[in-house]
Formats: sequence, structure tokens, C-alpha cells
Amino acid sequence: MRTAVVVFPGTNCEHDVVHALRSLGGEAELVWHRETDLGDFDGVIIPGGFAHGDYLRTGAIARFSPVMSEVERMAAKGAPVLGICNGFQVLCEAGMLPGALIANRDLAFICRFVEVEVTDVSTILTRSAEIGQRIRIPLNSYEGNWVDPGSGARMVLRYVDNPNGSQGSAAAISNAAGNVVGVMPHPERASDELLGSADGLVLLESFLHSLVPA
Amino acid sequence: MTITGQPVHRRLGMTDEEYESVVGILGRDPLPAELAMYSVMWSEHCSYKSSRAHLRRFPTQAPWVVVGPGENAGVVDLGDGWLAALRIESHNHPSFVEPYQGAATGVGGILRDVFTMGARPIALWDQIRFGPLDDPKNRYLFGGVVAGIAGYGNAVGVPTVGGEIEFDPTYAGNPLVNVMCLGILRQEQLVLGTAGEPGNVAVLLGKATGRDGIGGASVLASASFDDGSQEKRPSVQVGDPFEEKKLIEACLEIFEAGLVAGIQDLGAAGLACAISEPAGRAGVGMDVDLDSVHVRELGMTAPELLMSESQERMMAFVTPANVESVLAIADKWEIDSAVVGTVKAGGTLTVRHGGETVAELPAASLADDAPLYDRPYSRPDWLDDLWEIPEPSSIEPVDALLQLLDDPAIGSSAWVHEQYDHMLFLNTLSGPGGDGSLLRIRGTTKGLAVSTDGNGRLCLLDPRRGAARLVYESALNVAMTGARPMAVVDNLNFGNPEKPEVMWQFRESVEGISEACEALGIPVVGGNVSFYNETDGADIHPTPVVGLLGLADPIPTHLPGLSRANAGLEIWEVGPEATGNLAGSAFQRVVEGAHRGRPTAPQPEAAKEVIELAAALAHQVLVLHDISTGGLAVTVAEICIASGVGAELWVQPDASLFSEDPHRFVVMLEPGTVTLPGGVARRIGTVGGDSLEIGGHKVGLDLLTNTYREAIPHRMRG
Amino acid sequence: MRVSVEITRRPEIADPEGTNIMRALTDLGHRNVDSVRVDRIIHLDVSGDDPGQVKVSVEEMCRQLLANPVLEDFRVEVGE
Amino acid sequence: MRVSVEITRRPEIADPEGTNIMRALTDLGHRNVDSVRVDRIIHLDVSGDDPGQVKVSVEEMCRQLLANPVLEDFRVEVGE
Ligand SMILES: Nc1ncnc2c1ncn2[C@@H]1O[C@H](COP(=O)(O)OP(=O)(O)O)[C@@H](O)[C@H]1O
Ligand SMILES: [Mg+2]
Repeated sequence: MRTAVVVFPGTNCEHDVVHALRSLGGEAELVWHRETDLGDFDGVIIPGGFAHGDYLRTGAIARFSPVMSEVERMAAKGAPVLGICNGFQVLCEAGMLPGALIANRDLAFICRFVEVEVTDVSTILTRSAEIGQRIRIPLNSYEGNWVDPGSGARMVLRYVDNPNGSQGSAAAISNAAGNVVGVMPHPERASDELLGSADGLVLLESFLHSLVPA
Repeated sequence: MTITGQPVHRRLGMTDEEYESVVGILGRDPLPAELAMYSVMWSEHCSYKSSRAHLRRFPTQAPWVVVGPGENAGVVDLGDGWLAALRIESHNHPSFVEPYQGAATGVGGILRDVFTMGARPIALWDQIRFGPLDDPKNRYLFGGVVAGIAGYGNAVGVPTVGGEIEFDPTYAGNPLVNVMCLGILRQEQLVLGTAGEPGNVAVLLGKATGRDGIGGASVLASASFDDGSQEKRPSVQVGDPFEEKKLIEACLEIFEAGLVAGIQDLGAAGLACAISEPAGRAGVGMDVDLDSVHVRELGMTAPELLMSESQERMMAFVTPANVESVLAIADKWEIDSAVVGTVKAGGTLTVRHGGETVAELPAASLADDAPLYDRPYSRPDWLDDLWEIPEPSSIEPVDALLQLLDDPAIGSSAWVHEQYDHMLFLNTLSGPGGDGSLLRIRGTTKGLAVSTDGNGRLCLLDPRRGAARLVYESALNVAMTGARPMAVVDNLNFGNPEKPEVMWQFRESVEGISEACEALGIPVVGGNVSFYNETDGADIHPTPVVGLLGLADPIPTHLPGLSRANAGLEIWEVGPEATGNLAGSAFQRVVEGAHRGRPTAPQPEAAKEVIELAAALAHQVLVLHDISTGGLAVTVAEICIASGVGAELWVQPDASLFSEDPHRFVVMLEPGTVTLPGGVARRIGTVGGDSLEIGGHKVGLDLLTNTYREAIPHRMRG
Repeated sequence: MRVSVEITRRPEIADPEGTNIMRALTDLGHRNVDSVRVDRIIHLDVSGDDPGQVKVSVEEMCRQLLANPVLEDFRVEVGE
Repeated sequence: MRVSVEITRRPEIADPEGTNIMRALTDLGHRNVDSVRVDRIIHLDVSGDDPGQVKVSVEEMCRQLLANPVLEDFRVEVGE
């Protein structure tokens, strides 16, 4: 079962995500944003970075890349689609997740470990986790402040101590079906004790367990 | 041809003598474009005319040196087919003009120097210095520079994993922004800045050329700030990390496919440098057509096109057969490209614009015939007064420690490094906040350790001892991660070289760095010189900055860390006993508000023994921390704060607590686990409790922690 | 034709930039400022000779890309 | 009083954002766009009853904080 890790010009976490997935025995391949057929993939991850330089609004330009219609097709048929950090922003801009991400409350880039709590275990990011489980995981963003006037989102992870002003302390949210998830902190950066935490593995395992043959 | 009475060459920062030698080389008066090229290439920044003679003093040889000074970056052999490329650069003046963009484009420039070699940049370090934060102007510069490094480094996707901050009135009118970059590559991927064989095609890759920073680095960085500097100011360059990211990926793909004979980044002196240096190095000439350069603005003149310092550009030299493939890869990565020239035999550089020949000159002359100055130097007579030993001031250990922890250069740097992505690539085993940084090379047992160090006050009091001690401190820092020192890059930030005192400080610093490197058996593989750090006649303290690369192989399985102390551990001090000399120490600056006395001389033999011992202990103990800024007291306090546990020190609460005498570090270990060599190691205390007790004086951990954490934030809140 | 598009953030959406500028101004002693909102204005050169058509096509650009309907409203003005 | 400040990047200063938006619009088929510049517009509520004085104080804010004199020009407009 294969995961497509989408690469836009400006993406920079793609190799980290592939490395982390493979360390869990997952099969992952990089896919250039001009790709128009994800037919032989069973799931998609849009990794972190600065797709198209984040110009105009983060994720605004990326959403028009050819690959995105394929991502929407897979989401529609229930395949797991995960956006990490910048990938979260892209999914919101593409209308695949509710709300949008704006600048952090204090207008500063935040790169540090934060603590999040699992609030929903029926999504592709959390099915192997437990309600209330605390996870120590790095945040790395300037526009990590999620807002949603409609507030029609499922809360998946919540910051224990809201670092960026995100509505409802949301660190990760999902669509109604639970197969499209955006997460602001980086699971792949908490995938190895040597790096300070392996708490993120349960999230990546959840994703891998959610893959079903196309 | 004169503008406002001044001959053009003077307006371009060229002396009459220099102009005459240009006439000598050409056998005629130079055309405007030729004059432009010579003026930028012969500027201090590009030609090193005041420093070249002295830089020859550096030891540059070692069996593991693959590329030494002279190329865009130094390259060393890590074994098993792996190479590391490293370089450090300053962007001082641009950062004063516009802190965000100045720092951002500084990051962009040093990245290009490293991936020009065929290396993937894996980490950055920032060395930044400002005036005191009580002045809003300095807060603005500090905040802007940090945001600029974050804005560019994070977006381009290279982690900034360490650095150093200093605040001193000497930098108020002239902040220092130095950035170091490290890259890794496989042996077969090494590329040099050469034009290669006649017939090769010059392909300009990346951003369209505009009127950005014309004469920027060249004129701006080669003259001091004074009332006249307004008119010297070029239009500010704006960095585009997105363009750079695409450029990195495209170039690395081009290198991997082995499609280039050579490549040169466009930095200071832009196109003029990128066509002449590679041609000069290869002993060939070139035909260049400026009309095929892709431009952002219309109506640019030949001199403007040649001098423009527009960012995110590279010049690749390609055999005709490979041009198609190179352009295809550029297209894939959505970067612009243009064939702008052809390499030819016989050393002549011919530049055409609008169908006319605007320059025809010996390519090598721009670099090789650059003026070389042996400027007069003399020891400043004020030094003797400074060397008078100050009468020992009475020490209030707790007050002093709290004052030191509240100093923005000593307190937590989280306010800065949490704005930097320091985790990307999943290699950062030891990041900001510790001693040396340690990055793993995945798929190997190797770790690359880097420390960058500078100390303007120490070098003011004794540039030779001060500069040497920077090398020893960096070496000890990387040893804290289990690494052995391997190579050095240096950034020499000094005042006006036309002043004999400044030139003396420069020579002494070069001497000190050289002596220390020789003692440790490590080469200098690259660096940068920044002169004219002077405002209205006042020179900055001599501020050489050292970046040292070490190799840990294997990486310690359990890396010691400041946060790994716990109750019951023994505390040991290793190294020569502190003499109580406070010359150039943080104690003098923060507590006494002075800098006086002569810094303790480094001890090469002790240094080597201590570095070796530390590198070995990194595999055995829980906590290792070198004793530097703030002395033993601050060193132990930092460990207590990071680990959230107190400690008791059995030492005398005297000057030796705050002395920064070199070659010392603190070890914390489980009783009976490791036996330390009696000669250099002294048991000085025990970990435990919720306060730090020093020779009977007590202070609570909470107070220490809050003071340390708030040092920068409470000042930035104004 | 010169077209300018003002993209304004919906009042109910937080504006961290405005809030921070507001605080900074007060710190600088400008006590007379009651609110600050930061918006974006995009200036385009669009070829075409019928202002009406140009407006229509730029409004299309706004719906597609320039504005995010979740956060923002837009106003297109066609100049000479 | 409602005051709006338009902060425009000097024409000679590169505008990567504008360039990239332009590229995106072209990719989306809007071939009629010749140039794009992105500027900021800041809306302030300022208490005071003399438009002249308000303007002066806001211009002061621009010089101090709102605009970056090295890169940007500003224009202050005082509304009702
Ligand atoms: N202080 C120094 N120590 C060692 N090498 C230096 C020093 N200053 C400059 N160099 C070397 O001189 C060469 C030319 O420097 P420079 O012209 O600044 O390169 P670039 O144009 O790539 O910035 C480089 O290889 C650099 O490493
Ligand atoms: Mg270079």
C-alpha cells in the first residue's frame, strides 16, 4: 500500500515525512505537483514547507496545482488525506477542510515542542491513539492560527497551552468523514527519541493503518 | 567624463592610482562598463586588497582538505565518500540599512556559496551583534535581523541550528550580521567555480536582473558609514527564498546528472564577478552578450547589468551537448534561464550590449591584477592603560549571578532561536541552547559538530590572545558533543583598515587564529573579511568570528545534555585552575561596566588535553558544559535551569567564579561511574535541591530560571 | 488599464497584525488610536479597453485566487 | 475619525510576491495581466476632531512604525 507525498515548489518537509513513514514500514513516494494521476496510490500526505513561497496567502497558489484534483478525487472516495503544517493550509485553501490559517497571535514564527491532547480517535490521524492522550510534538509555523467562522470542523488534536491563538486551541482538525485531516505540528519531527520525542509515531501509524487497497 | 565635478572612478570608490593601473592594463582609458567591472572587482570587499597579504598567514593544509580558501566554500573529507562544504559571510552594512532584507539576503548569499560547490546546505548559524536593547533603534535592528534570518532560512528550507548574540555600545552604529552555512555532498558531486574548456556555454539561472544593490556589497561594504553614506546607498535588495529554494533543487539536480563543467554564484559584483572569476581560474576568455540576460527592469545600461547584485542567480558553465538538459531542468523547477555567453581560448573577456562591444579586457586581470596593499600598522598606545590590572572589586556572588543571567547575551536565546526552524531534515541531535551543534549524517555513524564564537571585548584587550581563544573555545564546544576539531572558517569584522591601529588589531587576530589552528593541527578553509565597520570615525571592537567544524564518529549513543542533570550527580570541574582574571569577561561588562586588564593567555598543551578528554567523556557522562561567558557560576546555573534541579558548589565565592579563563568545562556524572584524571579534574559539588548554593551563598532555582528566561523578552517589550 | 483590488478581512475575523500594530502605537504614546485593521491592496495592469469587461475578469481573479471567501471581501476599482 | 494609510513599495524595489501572483494568474489563463504589485492599506480609527491634526499625527505614526522608509512610501487619507 503506497502513500503519495506531494511536492510543490517550495515544499521542504517531503524527505522527512518519507523517512518517518518508511521507518514504520510504510511505502511512500514523492510526487511532483504537476502529476495528474495518483491512481496507484492509496493515500496522500501534503507535507510542510512553503508551497509556491506562501505568496499571497499560504497554500493559495498551491491549491491550483494539477495534482490537487487527484487529491480531491481520492478524498472523495474515502482515502486518507493528511496535510501537515503547510499541507493543512493548502487543504483549507482548497476547501477540503473548513476554515483558514492566519498569522500567529504574536506575529512571530514559532519553532518549538508543544503539548497536544487527542480529542477524537476516529480519524486517519488518531485511530491508534487514545482520547485524552498527551503528545509532545514540534510546532513550526508562522501562519498556524486556525480560524473558522462556520466552525463546522471536527477537533482532532487540541493544544494544551494554546501557543498561536488557534480557534478552540485547534492543533488538528478533520472533515466530517474523518479521512481528510490537517495537523499544524509535525508528527515526523517527533518520530525518534534522538530528536527529543517519538510521540508522533502513533499519529503516523494511525495514518498507515487507515490505508486500504485502492 | 565626470559627474558633479568628481571623476567617475572616484565616485565608484576607485583611487586615482588604481585608475592608472587599469589604463596600464588596457593601454587606454577604460570604457564605462570596463570601469564599472574594475571598480567592483577591485573593491575591498571583492579584492581583499588590504587583507590578502595577511590572510596568507593562515595554515590551510591538512590531508583532509579537499578545497581550501580561494573557492566559494571550503571542502573537507569526512571519509566513506562524504564531503562537507562550509563558509561564513558577513552582511553588516546592508543589515544596518534594512535589517530584515539585509539579514535575509545575507542568508541567501551564504547558501549560494555552499551549494555552488555541489553540496546540499544542511544548516545555518547566525552570529549577530547590536547596540544595547534599551535603545529602541537597536531593538528594531535586532528584531528585524532575527525576523529576516527566520523569514529567509525557514522558507528556503535550511535549519538555523545555532549562533551567538552580543550587545555592546560599540555595535550601536554598526551592527554585525555574520552567517555560516554547512553543506554535505558525495565526493563525485564536487563542482568548482571554473568556466572550463573553450566552447563551453555560460547559462544564467534564476532571478531576473534588476537595478538591485548596484555597487552594494562592493561600494557599501567597502566604505564606512558617515554623513556621505546616504548617497552611497544602492536600492535595497529584496530576498526571495522561494526562488532560492527552486534554484537549490534545480542546481543539485543538474549536478547529480553531471551536466556542468563549473558553476559560480552571483554575489557581490554580480555578473562582472561571475564571468571573470571562473574564466580567470580556468585561464580562458569569454564572449558575453548582455542583451540575452533576462531583466526585471527596462533600459538597464551595460554597467548596471554588470554590477547589479540582484539575488538568487547562478552562472553555470556547460558543454554545448548538455545545454538542452540544463535548460529542461530549469524549466521543471520553474526558474528562468538564459544562454548569455561562450567560453573561448585566450583569456580575453568580451562583453557586448546593444550590438556594441562595451568591454574587452583580460578576464584574469579583474582578480589577479587587483591592487594589493600592505597598509601601515601600529599597536594602539591606549592598550597599556587598558592593561593596568583593575583593583579587584568585592564580589556579591548571588547579585552578580542574577545580573549576568538577566543579560540578553547570556540569558535564554529562546526568543531568537524559536523563530528559527532548527529541526528540519531530522538531523539536529544538539540544537540551539547547548554548546556545539551536532547534526547526524543519516545512514552513517558520523555526526558533524559546529561551534561559532566571537568576543569583541576580549579581542579589544588582546586581539592575538582573544582570537586564539575563540578557536580553542569552539574546539572545546564541539568536543562537548564527542567531536574532534577538523577545520575552521573565519569572519574578520574590523574597523577602518586605513588606520594603523585597526590594521594592527587585524594582523594580531590573524596571528592568534593561525597559532591556535596550528596547535590543534586544523586548517582554515575559508572565510570573509569585513572592514570599514566604523561610524563617524569610531571603529567597532575588533570582532573576528570563528566557525569550527568537528567530526564525531561514532556519534555518542547517549549525548550529554544540559537538561540531563538530576539529584545525586557529582559535579566536577576539568581544566587548568581559574586564575581569577576577569579581563574582558561578562562580569566586567555587566557588573562593573568596564573592560580592563589583559586576558589570560591560552595554553595549547592544556587545550589539547582538555579537548581530547571532553570528546571521550561525551560517550560516558550525563552532563558536559564548557565554562565560557559568565564563568563557572553561569555555567552551572545554566545546567540547573535546563534540568530544573538545584546544586551545591564547594568553591570560594570569589573572582574565579566568574573568570572566563580558557580550556575548562563542567562534568556531572553518577558517583563511581567514571574516574577522571586527577591532574586536571576537581570535584566541586553535588546536584540536588531547589536552589543553587555557592560557598554558602544561596539563590532559589525559580528566581534563576525566570531571570534567565526573561532576559530578552522583557527588554523587547520595551 | 490600472486596476486596484482592495481585499479586506471580514470584521469577525481576527487581525493579529492590526492588534500588534495597535499595541505598538500605544506603546509609542499614540493614545488617540482606537482601532487598526491591516488589509491588502493589489495593483494590476490589465490589457483591454472595456472597463466593464476588465472589471468582470478581475472579479473572476478575486473569486479564484486573490481573495479567500472564508476570510475576506474584495472591491475592484478600474482606473484610467 | 476613519483614516486610511496606503503603504506602497517603491517602484524600483523588487516585489517577489507580485511577480509570483502574476505567474499564478497567467497559469490560470489570465493572459491579460501585465503586472501585479501588492501593497498594504491600514485602516485606523483615530479620535480627534481636527482632520489636519489627525493627519499630522498619523503621518508621524507612518514615519515611526507603519512604513519602512527604506522600502516604502505612504499616503494618508482622513475620511469622515
Ligand atoms: N578571513 C578569511 N580567511 C580565509 N579565507 C578567506 C577569508 N576571507 C576571504 N577568504 C577567501 O577568499 C575567497 C574569496 O572570497 P569572496 O570574494 O568573498 O568570495 P565570494 O565572492 O564567494 O563571497 C573565498 O574562498 C574565501 O573563503
Ligand atoms: Mg561566492
